[in-house]
Amino acid sequence: MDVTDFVMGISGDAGEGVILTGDLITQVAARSNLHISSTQTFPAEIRGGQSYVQIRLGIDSIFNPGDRLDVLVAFNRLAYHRYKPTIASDGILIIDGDPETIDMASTFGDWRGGPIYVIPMGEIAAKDVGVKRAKNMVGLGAVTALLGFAPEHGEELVHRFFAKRGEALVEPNVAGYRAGREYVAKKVTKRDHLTIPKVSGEGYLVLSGNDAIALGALYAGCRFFSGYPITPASEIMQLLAEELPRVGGTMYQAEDEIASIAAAQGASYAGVRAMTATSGPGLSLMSELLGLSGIAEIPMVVVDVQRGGPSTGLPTKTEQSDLLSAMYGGHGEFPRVVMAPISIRDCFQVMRSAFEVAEIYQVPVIVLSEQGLGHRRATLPKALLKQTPIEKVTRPQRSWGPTYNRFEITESGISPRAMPGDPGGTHLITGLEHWDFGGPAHNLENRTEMVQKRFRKLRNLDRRYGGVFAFKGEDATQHLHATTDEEAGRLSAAAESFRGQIGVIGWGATAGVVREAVARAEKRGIDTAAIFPRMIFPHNDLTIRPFIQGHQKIIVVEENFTGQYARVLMHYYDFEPERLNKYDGLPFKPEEVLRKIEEVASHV
Amino acid sequence: MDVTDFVMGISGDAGEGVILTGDLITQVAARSNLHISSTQTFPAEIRGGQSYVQIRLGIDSIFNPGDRLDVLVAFNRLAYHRYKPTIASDGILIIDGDPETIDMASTFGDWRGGPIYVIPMGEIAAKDVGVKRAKNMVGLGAVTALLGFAPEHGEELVHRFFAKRGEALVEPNVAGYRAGREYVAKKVTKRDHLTIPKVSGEGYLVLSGNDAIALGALYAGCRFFSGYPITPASEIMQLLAEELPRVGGTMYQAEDEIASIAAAQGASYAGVRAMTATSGPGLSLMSELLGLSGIAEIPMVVVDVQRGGPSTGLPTKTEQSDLLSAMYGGHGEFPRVVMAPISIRDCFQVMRSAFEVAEIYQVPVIVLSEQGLGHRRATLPKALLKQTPIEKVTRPQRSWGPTYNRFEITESGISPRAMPGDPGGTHLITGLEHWDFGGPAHNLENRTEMVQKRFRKLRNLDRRYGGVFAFKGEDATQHLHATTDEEAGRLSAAAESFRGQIGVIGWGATAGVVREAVARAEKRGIDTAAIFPRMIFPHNDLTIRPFIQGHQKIIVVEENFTGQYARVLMHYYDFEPERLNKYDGLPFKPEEVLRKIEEVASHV
Amino acid sequence: MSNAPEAAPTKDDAAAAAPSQPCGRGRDLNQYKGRLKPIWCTGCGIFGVLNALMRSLCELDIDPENLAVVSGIGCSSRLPGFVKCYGYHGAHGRALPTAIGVKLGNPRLTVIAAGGDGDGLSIGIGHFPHAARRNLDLTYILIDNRIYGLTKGQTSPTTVEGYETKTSPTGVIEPPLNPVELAIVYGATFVARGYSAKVKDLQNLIMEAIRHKGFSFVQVISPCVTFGKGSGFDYFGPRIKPMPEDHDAGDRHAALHLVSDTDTLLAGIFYRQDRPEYVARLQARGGARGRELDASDPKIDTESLITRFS
Amino acid sequence: MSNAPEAAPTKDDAAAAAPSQPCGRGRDLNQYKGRLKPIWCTGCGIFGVLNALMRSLCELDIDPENLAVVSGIGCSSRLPGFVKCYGYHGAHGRALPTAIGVKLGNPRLTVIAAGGDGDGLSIGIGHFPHAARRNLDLTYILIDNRIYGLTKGQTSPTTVEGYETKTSPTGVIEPPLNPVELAIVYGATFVARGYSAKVKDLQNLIMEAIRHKGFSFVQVISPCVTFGKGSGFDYFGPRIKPMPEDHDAGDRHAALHLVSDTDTLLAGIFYRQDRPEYVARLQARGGARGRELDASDPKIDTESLITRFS
Ligand SMILES: Cc1ncc(C[n+]2csc(CCOP(=O)(O)OP(=O)(O)O)c2C)c(N)n1
Ligand SMILES: Cc1ncc(C[n+]2csc(CCOP(=O)(O)OP(=O)(O)O)c2C)c(N)n1
Ligand code: SF4
Ligand code: SF4
Ligand SMILES: [Mg+2]
Ligand SMILES: [Mg+2]
Repeated sequence: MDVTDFVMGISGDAGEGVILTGDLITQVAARSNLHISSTQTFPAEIRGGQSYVQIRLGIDSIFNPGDRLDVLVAFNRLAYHRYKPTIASDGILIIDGDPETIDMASTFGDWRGGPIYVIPMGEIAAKDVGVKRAKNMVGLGAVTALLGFAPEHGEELVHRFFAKRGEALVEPNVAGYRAGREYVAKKVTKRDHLTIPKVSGEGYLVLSGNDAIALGALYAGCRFFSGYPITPASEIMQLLAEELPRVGGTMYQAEDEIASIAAAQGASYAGVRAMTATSGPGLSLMSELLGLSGIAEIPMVVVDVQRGGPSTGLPTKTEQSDLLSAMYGGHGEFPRVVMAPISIRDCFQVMRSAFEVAEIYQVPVIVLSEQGLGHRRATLPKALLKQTPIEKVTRPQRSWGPTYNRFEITESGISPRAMPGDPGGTHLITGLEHWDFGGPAHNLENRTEMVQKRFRKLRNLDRRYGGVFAFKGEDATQHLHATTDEEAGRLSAAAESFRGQIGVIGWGATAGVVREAVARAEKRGIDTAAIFPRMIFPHNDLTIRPFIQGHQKIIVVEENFTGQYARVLMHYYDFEPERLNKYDGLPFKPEEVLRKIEEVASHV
Repeated sequence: MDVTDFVMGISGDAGEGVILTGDLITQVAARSNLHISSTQTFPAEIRGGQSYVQIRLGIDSIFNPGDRLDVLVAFNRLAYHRYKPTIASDGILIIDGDPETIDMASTFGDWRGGPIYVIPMGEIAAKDVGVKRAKNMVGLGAVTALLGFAPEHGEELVHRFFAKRGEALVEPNVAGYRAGREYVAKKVTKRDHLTIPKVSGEGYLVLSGNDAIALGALYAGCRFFSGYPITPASEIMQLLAEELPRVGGTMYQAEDEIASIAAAQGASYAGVRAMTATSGPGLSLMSELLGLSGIAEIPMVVVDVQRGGPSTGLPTKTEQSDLLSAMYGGHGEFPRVVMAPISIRDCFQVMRSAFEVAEIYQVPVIVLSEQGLGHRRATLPKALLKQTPIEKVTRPQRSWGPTYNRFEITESGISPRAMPGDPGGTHLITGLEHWDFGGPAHNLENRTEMVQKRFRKLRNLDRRYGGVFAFKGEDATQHLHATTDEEAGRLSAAAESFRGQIGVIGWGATAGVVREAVARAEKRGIDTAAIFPRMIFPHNDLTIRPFIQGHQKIIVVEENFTGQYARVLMHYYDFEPERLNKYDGLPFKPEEVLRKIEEVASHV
Repeated sequence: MSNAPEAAPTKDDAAAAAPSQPCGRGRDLNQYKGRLKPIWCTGCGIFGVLNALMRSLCELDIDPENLAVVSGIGCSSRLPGFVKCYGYHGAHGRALPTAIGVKLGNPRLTVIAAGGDGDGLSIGIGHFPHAARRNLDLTYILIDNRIYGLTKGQTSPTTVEGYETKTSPTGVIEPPLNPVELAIVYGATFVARGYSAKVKDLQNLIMEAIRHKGFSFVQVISPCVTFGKGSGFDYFGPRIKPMPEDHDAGDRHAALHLVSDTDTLLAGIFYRQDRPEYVARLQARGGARGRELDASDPKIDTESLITRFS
Repeated sequence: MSNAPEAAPTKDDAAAAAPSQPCGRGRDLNQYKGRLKPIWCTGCGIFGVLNALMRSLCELDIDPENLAVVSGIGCSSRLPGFVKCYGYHGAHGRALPTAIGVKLGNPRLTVIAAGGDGDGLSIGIGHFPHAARRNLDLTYILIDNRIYGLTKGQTSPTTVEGYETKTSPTGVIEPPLNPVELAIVYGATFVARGYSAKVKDLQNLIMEAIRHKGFSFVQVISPCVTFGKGSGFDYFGPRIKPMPEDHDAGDRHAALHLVSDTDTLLAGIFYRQDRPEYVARLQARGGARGRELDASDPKIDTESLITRFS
């Protein structure tokens, strides 16, 4: 087994603390200098159902939670049955049960994996610890011990977690953790080779996509957030509720999504970098006011953590089905920018580009994340928070001359922006068409000029914001890590020169999976490359055209039914892409993409 | 001068009663068995500014209000100056003023038209009638007399109009009208040949596009309307407020557009054909609930009378800029249908198709009209209201078996629909993804099947709803009048066979202008044809593909900046259309389209 | 047959097999069970609401086939799925305008709107005054747990000051809204408060509300046992007090007086008023016949339309 | 230079040339004239509101550069264009949440929200309770003409029963909302009613409202002379009555009592209350510094973030 990169699944009933166990394992791993990528499946219903966490661990950066399981941790028999089909051939099972009394042959007769460890988690919790609910902590202890993690990280983390919930909870849970470890130490003889590698370092951060967006915004100088809770975006708001006041900012919970964007527009108008975050239903509700940002030129950043649509749809599942709505939703025509982060790191980074573009070009910017990214976790170097420059948040006062016109018609399309408090800058903004000085105007020539002026901003958009992430062969890994807009720009240039058999195009969160599929295809001798534009709208023709022309067959990978991005591309280019679509609420697995690449390659 | 088809402009200050004068002239003409097409320019501001009505009159059907003026009626000097550039070379001027004292040479030195009639309208009103505000009625009398209209229609109409406003107003206004006519009879010697032709018949209806939509809905069995006032759609609601209760229906003024669509969905669910009508901002607000109609399969008709966008934009002006928003607005993916009526008659007819499609396929249908159509008026035969069949509005109760599943997965995608009150039909509908019986479902396979089922409805849409209006040469006129879906279907088939030099494609209200431009181009020897799909989405490939392939050059005509329909077409076909776009708030004039056709033809 | 797998936990085949629970005029409570089993957390207050509602319907002999239950989104908005009826689980915040549409679309139906404090008083509050003042004959049950349950514990418009939630980590600084007070001021003609732990009392209130001819409003205090830490049954139990016997529900000022005391939570009928019902008024003018339009109903008067437009 | 043609009637070069109108502490009323000339119908009540507002601003010595006037859409919502200020003529119904954002974005500004009865009580009413209870220091002027003016005469939430409008051709059947009553119940801490024909009184109310530290609400009865047939100045004149001298504005119940009499329209201050202001409370917790954040302000504590996430 490749112990430098393996996948673990943890499964149990919604009440058994599976999610917490998974979270703690990821943190233990991160402190042990392992990279992780983890994902959760929420129970569909309010109560009941199964919870599941999948964690991939490795010594290199990891970009998706993988597919086949090398380790399955089952908190009960049903959980075992549900996930046993996904086990790798030599995969390990760790399961709750009584090793003394269990009939291994009949219980695990259908097991297709490797070694099995039956650990009496529930019993230890109930009898030794005296607290039944500590079963998951016993499991945590057992699993970390079996994999060879040092004990101290886990104990510290358990301690920290429960201390926040109430001191009384600390002792039994720590006791459970210890009991789990002790049991393994005393009673279990390891029968497999899976032991985590020892790596030195300062440990990693563990961030979800939603965490990364919130922190990215904070670093990008955002000091105002308004929003309304919605799955799967609420965590952005919740994190900022804690962090914004610490830096003088404001988290404002509005009464609905319309009020959210209105308040953010008000704050932006007043001179603060402002944003809102929501999911599909909220984006729909905001669409009228997006147009106000467009015509009144109020900078605005709207994050949409997409979920299964339409309407309430599949609120706890992932989908990429808001692209066309982000590009075209809202009546009338106005310039806007749509960006899609491709990884958790990029969730952090995209926010700076989003705020810069919004502020410089005075347009609304929509950032399309998705449930599969927002609720996924990954390790990132501590340097990300230590070394990323923090945007200056002061918007100093300026004085404006007597001929100040807020919407002056300029070559670039960008007009001088006075903010309340600025001497000499008083003016009117309005959602009506207006003269350059702001007054409503119905004059035909002015209308024509103003529409053109506003759209000129997009034509003049700095290319460095339009970076395309490019993956080819062995380079894929490093390309995924473009940390600045400049680097992304260089990747764009690289992508233009790609030539080959199969070209894969995708957007957003599928990048992690596609990258891996591309690398695997390469190993199987299929000449493959992939590109992911981070800025989807306006379209980056310069990079995408040569990429499409340079490949015999193009596959467009999307988590939706109608092939929204494929449609967009077909508008620009005369080609019939192969499409790989999925709309059942789960993200792609690398295998699925690989299979499509192989299938297409076999027909080329 | 061609007295079988001429154009009149009436211009004055907003307070001078220009609009009323225009309305009455159109009605006089309609009663005199002339066809008309008229359009108004509202003053941009609440108060003040100029009002303008343009009326084209003729003995054949007319599809647009024309361009050059054959008659200009100016209620004051400023009005004269504003519109004199649009006069035809032998055009007539009728203007308020004192013929005794006026210095014709210096006042009309810049006049490029034909005969001038100076009529002391204001003075007659003030002195002879004794009511200054009756000036417009004096004008009406003078103009109708000059053109040779019989006196009785005008008098009756003036009487009827003011009787509704208060008996006291009748006498002075009728007196004004009479005084105007008498003045002409006594003092004016006609110096031109423009006299309306005498035609016999039963007279015509005069309908605006908004009237036609409201009446069309009524005839199509709509018995519930909910809406929120918005320019330029409010007249639909206002007419239905009067007419619906007369037939047992309900006009419900909701507190906003979200409540409007929600109430309409509730009524539709309960078993009544229901609709709402709005303009762009309202459509944006409704976009979340459109998706609910999609996933919960609630029939719904939403009319969007488009105006200049985005945001509040140009609320009293026309634009075709909500197409992409209608097609793609609203998060997630769901089947929907977008239709665009091409004429005032079609406003009436499209409503039946819209309600049928919504009800049969259980989808939301968006009908895209626009200010230029909603506020335009045209004559239509009385048979329209007398002979159009009226849809049965009863939704009789049905019984359902014990295995009734509201969202049963079927070949056609259409599932059996029980309505409240039906025995055995109780069920749950939800905006969440659901099992066939309605219960929320997160199952992967079910999700996939349900998405496919819903979209199958579009694939199976009866072709007769997808009619394309086709104009070529001398046939253009009759083609515009397809009165049934079947006829429109036949036109589609005709269009498939069109071959030639220039093909024009447009959608919605520009049809009337394009038709005329095509006919004029034909006369100048340019082989031209045009098609207007009434159902824009789903796309009618069968007709449009051969049309595009059959022409050397395609021009896409749209009242917007980004070329929304051109984009849609470019997605389907590999071609670079010529584009003719206008986004200053005014509709195209036939001349503008003709010029483009000539220009393109000269390069072919 | 349904495509839902046999084992789907959502499908309740138990209803048929359940022991009979006679109620009302020869009905059985099981007749009011929907096809789904409730998915609320064990001990959640909403169970009490469901229970009281089903008993009310049964006692009032309301035919499930002429009953529409309309809701928004939230834990509480899941209600329609668990009642045998024409259930409409719509969009967040839109239960009231939808319910109005349903009622106007078929005035013979008994229409009940239900939803949470977030659904009804945050995103949906704009619809509440307009529904109430119109006075359509429908019943609105606001299931108030003072928190956003479904989205896992954010501040709601009824969360009390100082309370810590996921979105108010240092405590709420807004005073809460008072749903009963709002309903009265908005023009609701029947206004009551119940408590989900007192099912029998709640049932009586809901029955009165449904019987009332006009817009009836019932706020139900209904603890969220998962995210409403510190405001569970323990908290509410001692605070819920019966309505003073001498309260005159016809006295608007007295009602406003009583409800403005937010320390004790009085349960009972605060206010009721006789005011013409909306649909009846529309029908008196010829409209609002809804689905019941049939052959004997008014026809379009084409001649008068022609006159109007020529 | 502007692209607006010299002759554009919208651009007011007259302001500079206008005869001086001294007011306040050495200010001139002309300093408060915006770049646009009002476009309301001759005789429209809103002129009175504009007048009273400008005088209030002048008297209170409010610097136009630190003033934001935010509105929605409607005749009345055109107000910001006619006042020298940072004007925000936003979307229909959204003046309040926008104004809140502006205030939070720069708490040093004087922020005034203004709009019509349709804007504020129909499409926008969902924002009103939440703005009021939060108690930010801003002033909301509701210009109530009981009709939709801009869209030419449809029923509004304050149109009285029986009144005929374009959308209620046989007369309105809903009882109107009572904005003052709503404001009190919503938690506004200053609630008044004025009349646009009594400019001086109105000015005094608006000045008090602006001075008030918290959410202040002023309903202004302001006839629409074009579409408000039968409810013009003639109608209101005799109905507007001064507030009884002995009214204690600190007494919420008394205020609710007074306002529930809808036959006479009392003008004056109904209610005022001292309650901690929202922005101040946020600032006490470190937040809401807005645009005034500068070099001396809190920095991101990167170390604690790292600890938190590892
Ligand atoms: C437009 C929209 N915004 C947000 C959400 C997310 N959401 C679902 S339920 C809910 C609030 C739940 O609170 P409440 O209405 O009090 O119901 P409870 O779960 O407490 O019963 C929210 C914010 C949504 N579904 N739709
Ligand atoms: C979303 C949206 N819906 C509808 C409209 C149309 N509209 C503009 S102003 C207005 C109402 C005007 O009434 P009110 O707010 O009372 O202002 P008034 O003109 O009477 O001062 C309406 C419905 C709009 N601009 N936007
Ligand atoms: S989360 Fe709260 S409200 Fe929702 S079901 Fe659980 S206990 Fe009930
Ligand atoms: S329409 Fe009415 S409210 Fe609007 S400006 Fe004219 S008088 Fe004033
Ligand atoms: Mg709640
Ligand atoms: Mg108004």
